[in-house]
Amino acid sequence: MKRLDLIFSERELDAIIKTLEKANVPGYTVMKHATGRGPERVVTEDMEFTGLGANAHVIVFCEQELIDKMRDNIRDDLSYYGGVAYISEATPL
Amino acid sequence: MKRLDLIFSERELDAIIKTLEKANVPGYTVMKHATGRGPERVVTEDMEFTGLGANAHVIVFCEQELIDKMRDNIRDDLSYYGGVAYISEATPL
Amino acid sequence: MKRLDLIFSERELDAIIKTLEKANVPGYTVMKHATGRGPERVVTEDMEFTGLGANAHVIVFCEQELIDKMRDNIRDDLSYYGGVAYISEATPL
Amino acid sequence: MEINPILQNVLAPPVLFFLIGAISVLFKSDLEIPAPLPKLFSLYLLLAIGFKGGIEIQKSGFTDQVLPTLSAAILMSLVIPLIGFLILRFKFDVFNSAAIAAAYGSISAVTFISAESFLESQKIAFDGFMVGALALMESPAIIVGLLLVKFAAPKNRPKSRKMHLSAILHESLLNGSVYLLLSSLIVGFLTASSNPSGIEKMEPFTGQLFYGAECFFLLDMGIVAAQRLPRLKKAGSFLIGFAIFMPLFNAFIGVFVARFLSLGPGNALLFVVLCASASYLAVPAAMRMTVPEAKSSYYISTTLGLTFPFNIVLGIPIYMSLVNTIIPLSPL
Amino acid sequence: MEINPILQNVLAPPVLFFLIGAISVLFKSDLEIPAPLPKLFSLYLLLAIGFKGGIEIQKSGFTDQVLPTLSAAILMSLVIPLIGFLILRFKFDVFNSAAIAAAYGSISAVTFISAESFLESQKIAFDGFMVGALALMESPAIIVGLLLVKFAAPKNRPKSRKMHLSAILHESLLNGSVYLLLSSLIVGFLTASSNPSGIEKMEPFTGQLFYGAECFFLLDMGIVAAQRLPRLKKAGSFLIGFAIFMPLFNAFIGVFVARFLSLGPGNALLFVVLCASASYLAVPAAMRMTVPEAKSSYYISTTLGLTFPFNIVLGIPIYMSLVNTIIPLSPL
Amino acid sequence: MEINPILQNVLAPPVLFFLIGAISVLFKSDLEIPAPLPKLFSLYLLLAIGFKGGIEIQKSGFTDQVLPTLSAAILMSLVIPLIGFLILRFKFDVFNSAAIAAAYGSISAVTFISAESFLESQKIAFDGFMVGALALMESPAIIVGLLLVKFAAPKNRPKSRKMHLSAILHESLLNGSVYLLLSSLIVGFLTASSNPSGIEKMEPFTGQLFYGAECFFLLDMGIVAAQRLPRLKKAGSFLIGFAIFMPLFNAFIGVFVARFLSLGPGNALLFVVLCASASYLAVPAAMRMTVPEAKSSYYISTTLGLTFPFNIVLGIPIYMSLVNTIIPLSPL
Ligand SMILES: Nc1ncnc2c1ncn2[C@@H]1O[C@H](COP(=O)(O)O)[C@@H](O)[C@H]1O
Ligand SMILES: Nc1ncnc2c1ncn2[C@@H]1O[C@H](COP(=O)(O)O)[C@@H](O)[C@H]1O
Ligand SMILES: Nc1ncnc2c1ncn2[C@@H]1O[C@H](COP(=O)(O)O)[C@@H](O)[C@H]1O
Ligand code: NA
Ligand code: NA
Ligand code: NA
Repeated sequence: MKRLDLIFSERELDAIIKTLEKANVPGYTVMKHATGRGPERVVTEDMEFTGLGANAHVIVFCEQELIDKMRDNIRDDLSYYGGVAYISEATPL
Repeated sequence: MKRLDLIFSERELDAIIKTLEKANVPGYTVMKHATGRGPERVVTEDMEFTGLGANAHVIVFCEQELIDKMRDNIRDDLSYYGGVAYISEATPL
Repeated sequence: MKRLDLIFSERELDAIIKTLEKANVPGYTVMKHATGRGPERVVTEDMEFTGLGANAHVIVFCEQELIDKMRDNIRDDLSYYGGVAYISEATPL
Repeated sequence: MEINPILQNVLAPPVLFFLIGAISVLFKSDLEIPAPLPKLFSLYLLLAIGFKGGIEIQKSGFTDQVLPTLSAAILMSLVIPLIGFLILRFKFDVFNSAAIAAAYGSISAVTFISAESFLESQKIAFDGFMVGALALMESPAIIVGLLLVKFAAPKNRPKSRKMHLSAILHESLLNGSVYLLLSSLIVGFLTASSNPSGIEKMEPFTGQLFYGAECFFLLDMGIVAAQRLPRLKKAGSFLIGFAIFMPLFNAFIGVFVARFLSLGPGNALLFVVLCASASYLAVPAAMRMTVPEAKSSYYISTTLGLTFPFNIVLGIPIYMSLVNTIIPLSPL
Repeated sequence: MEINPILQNVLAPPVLFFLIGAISVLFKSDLEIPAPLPKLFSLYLLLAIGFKGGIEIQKSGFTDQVLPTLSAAILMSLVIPLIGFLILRFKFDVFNSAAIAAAYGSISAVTFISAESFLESQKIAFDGFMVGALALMESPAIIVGLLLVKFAAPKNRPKSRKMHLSAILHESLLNGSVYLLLSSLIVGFLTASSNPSGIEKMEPFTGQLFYGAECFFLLDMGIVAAQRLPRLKKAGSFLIGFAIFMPLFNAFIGVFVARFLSLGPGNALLFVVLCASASYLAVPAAMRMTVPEAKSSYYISTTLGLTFPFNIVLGIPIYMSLVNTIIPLSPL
Repeated sequence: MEINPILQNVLAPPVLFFLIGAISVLFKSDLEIPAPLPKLFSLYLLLAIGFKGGIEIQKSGFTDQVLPTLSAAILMSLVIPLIGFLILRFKFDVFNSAAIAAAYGSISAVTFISAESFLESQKIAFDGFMVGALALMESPAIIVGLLLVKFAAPKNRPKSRKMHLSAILHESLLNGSVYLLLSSLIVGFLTASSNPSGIEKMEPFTGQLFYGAECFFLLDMGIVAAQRLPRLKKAGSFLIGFAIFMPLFNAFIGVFVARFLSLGPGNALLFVVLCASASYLAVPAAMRMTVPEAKSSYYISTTLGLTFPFNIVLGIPIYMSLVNTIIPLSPL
């Protein structure tokens, strides 16, 4: 089993979730109000009220094959708007 | 050293924390206001005000043996109300 | 590629970020409003308004060598004010 | 200028803001009221409704009408879930039927205050003690719902636990929103009895601000309701029909009870609205904890996605004309 | 006691709270207004500005001045981004130039209400329909900015997507803050037309509370602006100069247009302030979505870190004296 | 109807809401006021207290009483931590003793405004400049606490760092809540001096709303305090005793100082309450940063879990009768 961590602007959340749903992931978790810095820009909490939005951190536990299925779509979304995606190992309890 | 990720409805937080404390975990971290979708239901932020509550994401860094000790209790809690639990490797800095 | 998880009082966030920036990490993500218990103290959400602050959970995806570079500084910060730091494996999507 | 009462209701600020919220979802605007701001307004409204209600009850005292009306209110909140349960069992299992039925037996405080605003704009009098009916109708429906689960559920209820009477009472009486409403009512009552200057000092907060805060909250409710609506479609046409039919049916019973109680038109409307409205705060929170077998999207989408908007926009003026038609009829 | 108008402006509570916020950052105080509290105040202000504006427009009706003024306002929000774009192109690529220019063509509602407060404290009359100009100037600048990107960007725009006209209209009209302002304006208008008692009941929320909420929000804006300032330094002196020069330049054009329209001094100041102010709500949110190639720190730091404080503290009194100098001159 | 002053105090809305909050925890209700809503109210209260205090100070001017009272206030906030430290050292190390002692030397703004509400309900006059005493008593106690650590701590303080005088001053004066109170006071003062119309426009926000917002905040404080209480039990009986004895002791000294200053009963009560109250905002935040060796649960649980409720519910009427007994005695 794999764990996929996605971090990107919450403004793109709908697009990413659509990608996840299309791949039929068994589930996902979203944590909003994340901030941070990437190679491209700084995202701070104090700008949330402007509508610029903070980041969302999405966690998906799923099989490797699902990740392979989504890879291109997710990369596409993240390359347009920025954000990172990392995979690690995870074992169900 | 292991990392245990638990994601479940924040309404069950007290029960889970009791389980963790009973196993004498060295510590834990709770992030509330997580939302998401599982096989059973969708949890959205806009329903938080109703008292339905969002999800909580709990992280525990501990030894494998502690996890073995808690396994049954946690599975019990999660099977009743829903939620997921995954283990991965972690090394202290 | 590694994933570094840091959890500590948000009051020390500036110090930790300075350490990260000095090591030239490619980026980092901050999730505030985390609560929890460690060997030293309990951090609860209901005390946030007092200015005591909750915890921050910082995630950094970076190379091992950067982590080696930051290790001493981070340990120093965390030993003074409390907090934990764990490393795990991560692969870019 | 005489205008249609439905139109007149729709043109009041609270309803307009509700519609604005709903339309923003329709047009995919990114207007958003982030958590926990809606919670702030919902806590505020419960506190203010309770506080003002407590004052009114203390002021008006226990008139002849109070006791019969409150008893009838409790009775309705016990009977409605039973009827609802029987209807829902045609299509749903015990768990879902009980949870949805409990929601319709209980009440919606915001529907109630919308009806009060409607009465004020129509200059129709009503009594403060009706808030007592509001407060008393929240818990019994929860208790009935949980008892239905306890006794009607298959004996081998797989996930059964915590279904003791004490847990049932705890969920029904100490639920955050029930507790805040009831205890604010007591605070209002005590303040009015022993510390009348406290009333004046609270007035700008609980009184003057109320209408605007109601509008702001309804803006959010419009967003939330419109987001629920598509999920209701998935739930099927039976549930959609139920979400419209049940409030009308309850209103119909309610108006005859109101007539039997000889309530004036204002009190009668409020009584009918309490019967017709469904809970999306106290009941869902209680059911989520105690009946996890029930799908929360069922009881949330019906009450919040359809019944609530229906009552706010169309229901209240319809019930008013029902009251105006039935109540003045020659005695039963 | 006659005091200098700039000093008098600075000594008003909203500006003082703004300065307090800014100073707290300077002195590294840990004063913080955590999210989403600023959002609460920003939503409230937009709702209240719109609602009150709608009422005023309904009350004053469409006088002779209304149509020409609103048309001129729209015209200014179309022209300013073009001028800004030409200036910015000396230093920046198409994406950044268009995004920054759009921000300066659009408006800042808080600058507008600061100008209203200034006029009230100076006892200078102004008309409610100017809020209509405010509402109408938000979207056109966004449209111009996006059209500039669409037509001036290199044909092989690498990341190009979603740049259809429908997307442009969606971003410019259904942006959360534009939508809330416009729809609250409509609610105010409808309430004033058909339900005047609703106005009174809203007054404590949208009226009496407004000034205090403005102060609280400006406290936060002071913090946010002061945190932006150091980033502006990184952006270079061209952009710093632009952030001061552009509002002055726009004010200058604006005051002549106001004179041409024969606006009284109050309306003229508001018109000038609309021209001179730059958007940090609607435009950045729209640009972030549609022109990700532009650096958000550029259009945020300039508008929020420099232009906004400049307008609030110094700009408004300067524009007032500009109005007092230019408007009374013999006809053009 | 004459009722016991303690009962009369308890029956005021703010105290009732505090009790409601505490009882909700006792009964395990899930009533919750999620973060950052309590922060909104705490920021609001500090801003409003400061603003109104600044106006009052400007209005009343510097009468004969002002300077001696303010000096005595500062003196008390320097002396109390020293006494507290000596007592606490019987049981605790330097770090914990200094941190707890500093909290008791400093003040609680909400206890202060509860005392003001009590005086108003009793129709006893008091002066606006007492807010000045409130503002001036926050920082000195922090400074004393940090100096105690600096000089009394073991030379090889293992984690020692950042204990320069500049850091001490920074923590004590630029702490978010100290800064907001002080700077709002200055804004109020400046507004009253140069822009009196600004006062009227702020009044609905800082004045009329205040009492209700205080009630709402106290509802949350009730929840928080009741959640702290069990942790206090863990801290042991010495600390429990200290949390009740220390405010009474400080009140006792305070009332004699008040008599020496010839304060009227209203001002005397406020002075005593400042002495008796303990900080749970400024001091804990400062200690957490500078003395991490101290256990935050000690200084939070005592001040918030016991001393605060004690003062709010019982302390204020007790201190009032102390004032009424001691002050009218023949001169010292
Ligand atoms: N190396 C990294 N480690 C952790 N988070 C990152 C990293 N790089 C980027 N991020 C997150 O991804 C967001 C978007 O980055 P960007 O691609 O620069 O827009 C940032 O705001 C961070 O929250
Ligand atoms: N595969 C998954 N990956 C990540 N999060 C999940 C997954 N499945 C469930 N969750 C989370 O667990 C919560 C509870 O799921 P459920 O068991 O359906 O009630 C969901 O709301 C998600 O936040
Ligand atoms: N074993 C652990 N697992 C997860 N989080 C921990 C652990 N230990 C400490 N923490 C987090 O680190 C914070 C600081 O701990 P402390 O060092 O006790 O001040 C706690 O509040 C927890 O959020
Ligand atoms: Na009902
Ligand atoms: Na402009
Ligand atoms: Na004190």
